Amino acid sequence: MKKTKAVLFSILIILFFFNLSFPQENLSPLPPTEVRASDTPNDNGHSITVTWKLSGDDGADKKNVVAYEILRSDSPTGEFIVRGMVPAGNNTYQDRGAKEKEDKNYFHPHKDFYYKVRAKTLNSYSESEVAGPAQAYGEWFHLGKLPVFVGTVTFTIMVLAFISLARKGKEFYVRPLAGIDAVDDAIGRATEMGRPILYILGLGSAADIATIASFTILNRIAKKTAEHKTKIIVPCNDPIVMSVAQETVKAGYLDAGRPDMYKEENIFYLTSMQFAYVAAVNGIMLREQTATNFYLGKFYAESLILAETGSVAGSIQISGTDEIAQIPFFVAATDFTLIGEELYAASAYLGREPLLLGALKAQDLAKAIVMISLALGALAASFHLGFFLKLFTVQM
Amino acid sequence: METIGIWIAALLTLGIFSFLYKDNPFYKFCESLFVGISAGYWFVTTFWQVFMPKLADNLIAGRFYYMIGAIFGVLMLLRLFPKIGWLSRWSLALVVGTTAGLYFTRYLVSNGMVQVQNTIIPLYVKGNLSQTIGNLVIVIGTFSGLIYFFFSKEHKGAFGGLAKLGIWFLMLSFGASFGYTVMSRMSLLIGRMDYLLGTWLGLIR
Amino acid sequence: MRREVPLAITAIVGFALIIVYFIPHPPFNHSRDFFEDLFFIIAAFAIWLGCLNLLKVNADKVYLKKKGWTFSIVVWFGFFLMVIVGFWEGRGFMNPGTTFYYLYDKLYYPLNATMFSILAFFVASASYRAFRARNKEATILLIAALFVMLGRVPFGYYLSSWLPEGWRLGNITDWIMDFPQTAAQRAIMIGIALGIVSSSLRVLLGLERTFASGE
Amino acid sequence: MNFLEKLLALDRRIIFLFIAIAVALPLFFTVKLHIEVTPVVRNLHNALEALPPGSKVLVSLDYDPGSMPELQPMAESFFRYCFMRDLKIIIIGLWPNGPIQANSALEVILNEPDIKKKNPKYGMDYVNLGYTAGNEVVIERMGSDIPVTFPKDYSGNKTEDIPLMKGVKNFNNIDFVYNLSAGYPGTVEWVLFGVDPYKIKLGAGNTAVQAPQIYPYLNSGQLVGLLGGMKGGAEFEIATGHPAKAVKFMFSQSVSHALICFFILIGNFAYFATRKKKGA
Repeated sequence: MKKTKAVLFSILIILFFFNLSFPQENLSPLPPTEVRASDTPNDNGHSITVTWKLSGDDGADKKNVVAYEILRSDSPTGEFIVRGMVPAGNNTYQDRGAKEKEDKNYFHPHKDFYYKVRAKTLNSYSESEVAGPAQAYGEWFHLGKLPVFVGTVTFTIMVLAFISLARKGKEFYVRPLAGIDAVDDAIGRATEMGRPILYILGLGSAADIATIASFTILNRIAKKTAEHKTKIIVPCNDPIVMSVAQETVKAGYLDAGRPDMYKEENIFYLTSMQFAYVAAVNGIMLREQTATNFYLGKFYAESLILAETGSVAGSIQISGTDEIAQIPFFVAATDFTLIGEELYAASAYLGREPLLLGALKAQDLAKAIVMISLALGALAASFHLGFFLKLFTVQM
Repeated sequence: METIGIWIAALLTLGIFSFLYKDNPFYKFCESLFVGISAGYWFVTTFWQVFMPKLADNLIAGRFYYMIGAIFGVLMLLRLFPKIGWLSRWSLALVVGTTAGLYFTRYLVSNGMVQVQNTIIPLYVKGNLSQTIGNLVIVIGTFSGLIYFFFSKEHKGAFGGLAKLGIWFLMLSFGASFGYTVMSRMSLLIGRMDYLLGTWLGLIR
Repeated sequence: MRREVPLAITAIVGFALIIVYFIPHPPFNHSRDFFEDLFFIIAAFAIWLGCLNLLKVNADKVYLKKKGWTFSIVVWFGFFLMVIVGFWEGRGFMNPGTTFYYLYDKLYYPLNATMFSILAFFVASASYRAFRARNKEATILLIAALFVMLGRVPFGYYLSSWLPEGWRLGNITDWIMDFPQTAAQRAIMIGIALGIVSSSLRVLLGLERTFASGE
Repeated sequence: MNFLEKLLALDRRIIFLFIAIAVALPLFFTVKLHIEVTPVVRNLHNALEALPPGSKVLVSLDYDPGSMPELQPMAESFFRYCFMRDLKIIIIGLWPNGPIQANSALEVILNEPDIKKKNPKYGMDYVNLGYTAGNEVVIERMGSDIPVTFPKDYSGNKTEDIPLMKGVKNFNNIDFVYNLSAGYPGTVEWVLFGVDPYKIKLGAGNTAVQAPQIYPYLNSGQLVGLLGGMKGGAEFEIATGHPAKAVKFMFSQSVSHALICFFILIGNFAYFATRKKKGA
């Protein structure tokens, strides 16, 4: 009797446990709540953002929600189709589509859509209430890019303000720059020795900012060589760069009042091939025994070959580039190097044209603002003040 | 076919290397071949990967405003005719404008604001000395580096000291860059040597 | 006309691109892609211009029997080999198994890779003959370079394994890379950003106009 | 001319010869070198270890054969690792040549005995979606819709029909992104247009020339880890317990670095010694 009781009891217990656990496997999880659907901000009008509160069963020890499915329909009672799925623990989804009308995944702007979110376990699911209607529409201004906009406008105003100050005759001070100060000496040296000057514009195209800066520098240097009656050789590796360089040098000679001394054959096109170009330039350096070499513009792997040949040949070398990987070779093997931003500034320095100096001043003011922000920002971050960081956070 | 190819590749490699000893006809041959082949390669690649998908396909799809690209492209080719070559300046102007316009925002954001944003870090990290020192170094380094690039004030006194510190930071970074570049070049040479000694001659496994 | 039109084109296109950056609304959201496409198309024509120039220069050499004219024939041969095969293959010209890919793999790639690997030799000779500790800055640069070059290969470990963990060459290199190097890179990046932004503006405003000169 | 002056005037061909020997000779020896795994590589490895089997990893190969010696071993070791760990690989390229590089790396890896045993299937375990033009815009477009950005795979199958791509809509369904980069577009673009807006987890391998410029993104946490140059590749091979090509080449790399350092020292020594003499 006792035995039967025990057996019955254990069966009961087993049943009880089954009761507890087994049907619960099949039970649907708690549905996600507070589902909201609204236009995705700052976009082109082809997406809606859906957010929800996680299901009560989303979490490690609970009835394991594994994922959420996001469903969409044209009407609250219509057929809902699955638009996407995110793993458990996520509570947002951007329902996006193509912007081309022909695309089958085209997303209609300005059309009412209804959403619901499905919490899924391995073998069951439950659905939220229907949210909506929501419409997608495109914005005319990207709010996330506001910091960039403020930066752009402020900087443009600063440049224009400094330029107008310069036009009114305000004198600007700029500190001496070793590489620039050396230019005059280098030209003087070439004149004394009666040897030519070599000017390399780099491998950039005529549209690269570094090449454009280099053109302006070439113009100033050409003017000085005209005054000193020194020969300047400009071998180019791009036909367009060459023709611009010819005009630039010609203008420099004109400025110096010596248009008669300009020789077009000294500014010539060699080849577009990187290493063939370098080999030819090396040949010129050794043959012509150039007293001074300028390497200003975009440079790549050839930088060190040029600098080595010039160094061994004993030329004075002044270099400058914004290619960070090449600056080290120039610093180690040439006499003066214009580092990154200094190259862009050099054109303003050499010409001392008030307009360019004005732009340089604006750049400095911007730099001062950046430095102050850095200092304040680091302090703010040290005291866990997050607002400062937000000023610089750009959303793409 | 594969074996012939490997032999050709190996001989061309040796041909280029022969320049290290002295300029010679073998090298000149390889170099000329390289010049021709790379020009041909780029001609074909730009045709199939730029001209067709970006120009022809768009025109076929009825987006006729892409004709602007064709027109300015042809203007570029006019450089071959000296009399009307100046028209190619218009294409150059378009390219310069596009570059300037795109670079303006791209650099302002990715090189400017993002870097500033990343440098706004706490100067003191509780209980983590090395991170604290590291953060200090980053903030001071960035700050003094910018001081070095400041053109409006002479590098004198405390300001000059900071600029000096800045240039030291810059040089340290250039040194690191130098080391890494050397590493890359050596890797390339190792790759070629492995090809010659392994793939071609089979001396190493 | 020859000078004003290019400057106007530059200014209009450049400023338009800056403005549309802030507008997500169609059709402006497409316009940046469009201008980028234009840029690539014109760049492609520029590359063709370069090729045509190359052919012309070499044809002249052959025609005038200039020194080394036989090599000019090699240039022509290489060019047309690639072009004919490339056009014959069609759009999938670069898929493995095509003749173009074979030429690429067996001619273009080895020549290109060898040209670059020659730099390893030049780095060596330059480090012997030209990289001098000519001033304090260059000295710091070279010392940092030595640290990185040794610290980044196993030799650095053997050279400094007698030092306590955390102070070895590798650790010092890690530290240099993580902190001072990162800081300096940021300063340079921010500097270049301001420089480019300001130069772009100068170009768009027509202050830096050398590129628009010429015949 | 004394000894030092002679030393300075050394024919560069002798220097070239030294370099050739320093690189070639070590290739003949198999030396077991101590390769320390640096924190930036270990972080990447740890992040990968944390992925459960079946996770989907997007691999973007953004380089061409020019950087093969440095980046190809990284591609191979990464594929090997993914197959061994049963991670699903989705390959794309922002450079036209990237998917081709991927195919040649896969060819090597799929023929390894360990991997052969696993027998990964195309479409189930890995897929190559090919190249799409558009640089960083491609990353932006993938953020909204991967199948629309890459409608077909490398061999022309519809992306939607590939089993592995079922349920892969955008970055929400990708667990990790690994990028091998030799320039623009590359790691910087993945950080700015992938990590920042879409919060993807990103690890990268870079050529050594580029690596220093990537460090600022590591420090800020936008990048999980970085393999820099061939040494980074070797470290990853060690970390994953499967030394291969990059490890093999490390001996050559070490000897050549040591030689360059020696040249810099001796060159400067001779230079300053002769200059002092002349000055005196």
